[in-house]
Amino acid sequence: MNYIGTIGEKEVRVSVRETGVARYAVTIDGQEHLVDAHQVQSSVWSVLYGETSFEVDVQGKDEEFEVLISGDCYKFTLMNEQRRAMIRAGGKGAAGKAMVTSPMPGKVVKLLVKEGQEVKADQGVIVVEAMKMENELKSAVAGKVKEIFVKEGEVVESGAKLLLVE
Amino acid sequence: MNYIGTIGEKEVRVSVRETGVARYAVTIDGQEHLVDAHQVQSSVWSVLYGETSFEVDVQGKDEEFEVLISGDCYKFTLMNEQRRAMIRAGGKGAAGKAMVTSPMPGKVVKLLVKEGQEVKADQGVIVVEAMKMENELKSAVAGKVKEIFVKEGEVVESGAKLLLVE
Amino acid sequence: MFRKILIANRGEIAVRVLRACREMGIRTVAVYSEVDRNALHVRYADEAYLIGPPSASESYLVIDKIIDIAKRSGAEAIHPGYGFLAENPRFADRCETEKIRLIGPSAHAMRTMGSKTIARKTVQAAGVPVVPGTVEPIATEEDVFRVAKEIGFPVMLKATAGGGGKGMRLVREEGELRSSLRMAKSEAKSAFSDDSVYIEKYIEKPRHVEIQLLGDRHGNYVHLCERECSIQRRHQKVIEESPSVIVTPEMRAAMGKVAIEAARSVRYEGAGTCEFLVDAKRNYYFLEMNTRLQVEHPVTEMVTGIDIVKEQIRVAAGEKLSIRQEDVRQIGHAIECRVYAEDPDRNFIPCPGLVTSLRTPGGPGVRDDSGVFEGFEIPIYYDPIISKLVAWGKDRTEAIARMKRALTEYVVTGVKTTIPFHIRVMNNRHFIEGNFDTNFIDKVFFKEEEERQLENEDVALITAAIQVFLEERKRAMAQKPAESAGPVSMWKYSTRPGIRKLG
Amino acid sequence: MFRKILIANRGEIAVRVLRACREMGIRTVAVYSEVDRNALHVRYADEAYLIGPPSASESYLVIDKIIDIAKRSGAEAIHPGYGFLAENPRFADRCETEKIRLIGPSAHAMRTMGSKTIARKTVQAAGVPVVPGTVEPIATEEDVFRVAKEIGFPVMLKATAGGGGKGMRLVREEGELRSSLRMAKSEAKSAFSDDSVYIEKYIEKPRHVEIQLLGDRHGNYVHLCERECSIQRRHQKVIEESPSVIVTPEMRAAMGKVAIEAARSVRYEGAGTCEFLVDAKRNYYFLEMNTRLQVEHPVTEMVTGIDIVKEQIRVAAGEKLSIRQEDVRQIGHAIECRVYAEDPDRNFIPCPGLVTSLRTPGGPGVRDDSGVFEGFEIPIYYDPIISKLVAWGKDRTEAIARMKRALTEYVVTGVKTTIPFHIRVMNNRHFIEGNFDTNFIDKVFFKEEEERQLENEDVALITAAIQVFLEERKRAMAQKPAESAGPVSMWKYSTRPGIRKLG
Repeated sequence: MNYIGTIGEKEVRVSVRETGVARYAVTIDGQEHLVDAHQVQSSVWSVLYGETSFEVDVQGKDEEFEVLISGDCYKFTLMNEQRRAMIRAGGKGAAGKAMVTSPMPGKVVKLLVKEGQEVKADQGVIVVEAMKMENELKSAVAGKVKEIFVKEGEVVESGAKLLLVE
Repeated sequence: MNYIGTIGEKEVRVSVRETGVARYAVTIDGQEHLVDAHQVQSSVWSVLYGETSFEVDVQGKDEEFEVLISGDCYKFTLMNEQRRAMIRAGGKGAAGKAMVTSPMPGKVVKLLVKEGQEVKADQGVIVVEAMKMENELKSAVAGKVKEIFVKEGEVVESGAKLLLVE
Repeated sequence: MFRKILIANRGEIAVRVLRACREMGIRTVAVYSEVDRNALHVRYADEAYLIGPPSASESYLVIDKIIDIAKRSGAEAIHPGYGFLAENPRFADRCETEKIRLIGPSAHAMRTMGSKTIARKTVQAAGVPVVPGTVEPIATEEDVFRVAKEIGFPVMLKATAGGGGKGMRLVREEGELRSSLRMAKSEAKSAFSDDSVYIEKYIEKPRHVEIQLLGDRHGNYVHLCERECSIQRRHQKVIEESPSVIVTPEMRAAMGKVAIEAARSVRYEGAGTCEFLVDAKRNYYFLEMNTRLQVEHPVTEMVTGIDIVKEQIRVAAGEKLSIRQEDVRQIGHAIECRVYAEDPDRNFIPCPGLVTSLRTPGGPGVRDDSGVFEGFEIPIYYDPIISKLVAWGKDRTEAIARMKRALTEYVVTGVKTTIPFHIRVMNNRHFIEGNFDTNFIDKVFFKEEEERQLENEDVALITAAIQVFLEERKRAMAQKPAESAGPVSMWKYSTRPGIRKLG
Repeated sequence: MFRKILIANRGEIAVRVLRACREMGIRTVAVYSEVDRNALHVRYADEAYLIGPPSASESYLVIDKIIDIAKRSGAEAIHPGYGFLAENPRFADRCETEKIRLIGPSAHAMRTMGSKTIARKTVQAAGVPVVPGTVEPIATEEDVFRVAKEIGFPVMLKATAGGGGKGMRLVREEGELRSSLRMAKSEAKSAFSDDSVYIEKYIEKPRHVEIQLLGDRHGNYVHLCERECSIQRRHQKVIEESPSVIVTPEMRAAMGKVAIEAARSVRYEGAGTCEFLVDAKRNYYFLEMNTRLQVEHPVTEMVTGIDIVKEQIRVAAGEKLSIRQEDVRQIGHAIECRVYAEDPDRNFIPCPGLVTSLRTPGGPGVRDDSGVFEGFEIPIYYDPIISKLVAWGKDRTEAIARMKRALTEYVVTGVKTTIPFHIRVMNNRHFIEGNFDTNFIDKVFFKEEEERQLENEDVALITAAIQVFLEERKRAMAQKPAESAGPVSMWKYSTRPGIRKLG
């Protein structure tokens, strides 16, 4: 299988081949790495790279990964090559920049703006409370509040759309 | 559902009725007990009996149960009433008394008897090693060794038939 | 001694108190909200009572309900833990009226020390240096602006009834004042049902050092030496240790004496803590007194061998303190890391959710005070604390090495946690050298982290790629037979080596 | 100091040594058999090398393989843990030849003390009282019968190379002698590749008290006080504590001195233990010296604050002991319970298998040294130890209460464990009073247990019935739609209230 990894600005080509029980040859930009990898607990892997031992916690949602090794967090995306080709062709993935979403489950305490109101980039637009801490969320872009999807007092999930600025 | 519980020599009639989410009315010999029971981890239950809180570990295989509460082990069988009626009618369950089985996974180190040999009750008949400890297993009954199912050096599972004395 | 105690709390601190009671042979009563039915405190208690919906204001904070359960269960005393009702003098009054012993100081002591402004006044009168600022809550927005300009920026806005970093805002310049005031008041209102705030001069590069105290009804007091809690984020402690690297024996004795005087002034009973700010010249300023068990009490227990919760219970039952000042020895060094369900890489945003797997560290010198288990869903309604990990060593170097070792053993999946953050702090040169103040995390640490090179990018990428590869194959295996359910497609799969084994 | 150490062991003790190395900043090399690929020691190490099939005689016991990995990995030293190669003088010789430092005493010390008969001779010559018996291995069956009758029954048969209760048999009368001899020899053969045995007089009602020692290359010795290990089953220790209730300060000093003399006689280096039997009149008899780290070393670490494994590593690297005798303080009381995958209700039969869920105890004064995790399959090939749970308290009463509390928190499902057994011991009146000897478990405890009334039969039955009820319904739900897949039967189910929710 072939994948495209995106780490910051950098893109790498990754392919995986199974070479035995729990053994894999993983090629990154042409360089082959042989590993012995066992999924030992939920998302935790024991990886022997040569004889060097790593515990690796792979947290991934869709194609976005956050991988923990010894307290260091590696963030990147990893996408099946065909899938990416399809998405590119379809033109998806452009929107969302101006969408304010809730980074955690919580309760909407206060809306700081109204629909139609002009906002600056980095201006606070909504306050969400989780675990007794209030978090003021900001608009990433300057523009006009196009739509507000929630009401004050509403309980929202992590990732819920809160409001759209255009 | 109705069950027959057997605790030592004693038999009790048990029935279970669901009365709400995670709430049950369990009747034992006519006396009704109302409990709030949640399976919290594998075989571990959190039970509120009235307001008294118990952690209960229910280990059961087939109809045989070993239940742990605060370090005390309660052993009993619990069988669906209909199923027991069927088994009784079929006349199963008589054999096995003279069968020597391995109480743990291990390796057969030594056979102390041959087929056809007379043995006394409580006579050691086979030595099974597990985790570097040798365990001499005894025949529960006096009689003749009818059949030996294993060879020395053989690795056996827990519950494996080792030999039959009749 | 009490035969039965109600624990009016949840999470790790409820478990902590339950453990002490169980070791003392005292029966325990837990209370729980609807989302906490399976929580550890319910399972570790002898009895457990439902007290309402998830929201704390409808359950753990409702005095009537707690008192009602205490009476129904026949509990003779209530341990409030920290947070919730722990420093609520109305609750203390009510317990007295109902003849139920509250394990904590008197309502009078709570009121005096609980209002930061009155506490400042009291202590200042006794000659203890305090940080410049107002001694009264400030009434109007105009006053806030006026006083802030008088003292000069930066200033701190603090909730009069505050604690735990809630209702607290640092304001560096006038332009930030209005919005910070609104946030501080709003937080204070929702956390303490009291939105009054006061202002203090903000001391640059301060270190936070506090003295743990115990007092009994018979007028005996001991201090259990200091803890340093300068490693904070959002003004909330995240790493604490004892001893403090900046405290000399003389300073320890002096601060201990002052702290005991402060306690004595309100006839303090039970466990309490006097917090001080220490500036670069080792001047210390009384900050406030916490009239409750502190989150970070375990570090003191590790170096002194004294079980603070058991002492609390004993003195609440009228017994004398079992220790004299000369018996208190600070042996070795202890560090505590608070493990929260938060994302340290996204400004510590809370990450409640299901704990899908858990491996707690063990071995020598390690203590874990946890309130979760594998399969527990960390609720959105309360503090996101998972556990407090404490490491003891014969000196600070060993304690840090041990903490790092324990943190790397700690596995919590399903929710993001502050474990990686703590590992990085333990590796930080300034932290190891003891060279930090309360701004360290926000001002120094994260900047240094940004510049640090990560070493194992390849391994991270390789492992994620293998996981994706296996997941895709699993999906393919699950779909293919259904989509084109003929024997041909099955056969096609089975001939590819290694495929069947792992499907 | 070493830069890299190979740990020639597995399970909890490998993890224990790995933790010490990690805290000292020393790189670690693990070795593992085919069944141990996912074991904790492989995951905690910096490097890991496969050394063969599951059977220890083809992996962990193969000197050539261990030496080969040490060379390939560049390890400068090997820690053998306990068991396996820990007291094998041929391994010590080989390490010396290969210029790899073995973390342990010299081959000479191992040989002298490792042969129980030579050790007895050596110590007896120095005037230390030993138990009556042979000082040579016994060659023929006739000799065994003759000597046994001379000393008089009961006698103990013991493997010359023995340890850990293996190759050991108590013989009460002549009729049992032949079969016991066969078993002892056979066990000794398979455990130590040496079937020679010797005979000792069996002392009635003895207590087992041992002295922990440390020695360095420079002739310095300290003892770290005593441990009592009288709670045994099948002559194997299961509960250990420090201090011992029968040891007075004078006795402690005297036994410590004798133990150091024994160590000095072989120029002992590293950590070792002199075991004594103590009779009802507090006479003590040298039993043997264990030339390795003991399973039960954590109880000593808890009361002294000394990390014994780190001291081992330091003295192996040529450093002087970091402690003098006058620095050693025994503070409070510690108890260790060995948690095995065994069924205590069926004569402690091993119960290997998959650990389906795990919750380790925490909180104050609790240490858990574990080698397993949730999802680990405990192999049939090795010792069935799951973990060592240690509780510290300010006195024995608190340590027992704390241990009981911790044990009731400990959840291990999927395999039977000795946790329930330990809880019952902690509740036993004789144990609490300190009134026991090495026969306590077999002779007293189980009899008393048989007579004890259990209190919660109803709750046990109720919970099992609910589990059966839910399982049956689940099965019914899974089968019914398939068997009679019409909409009618589906509809019939869906109208029964509450059914769908839980399917």
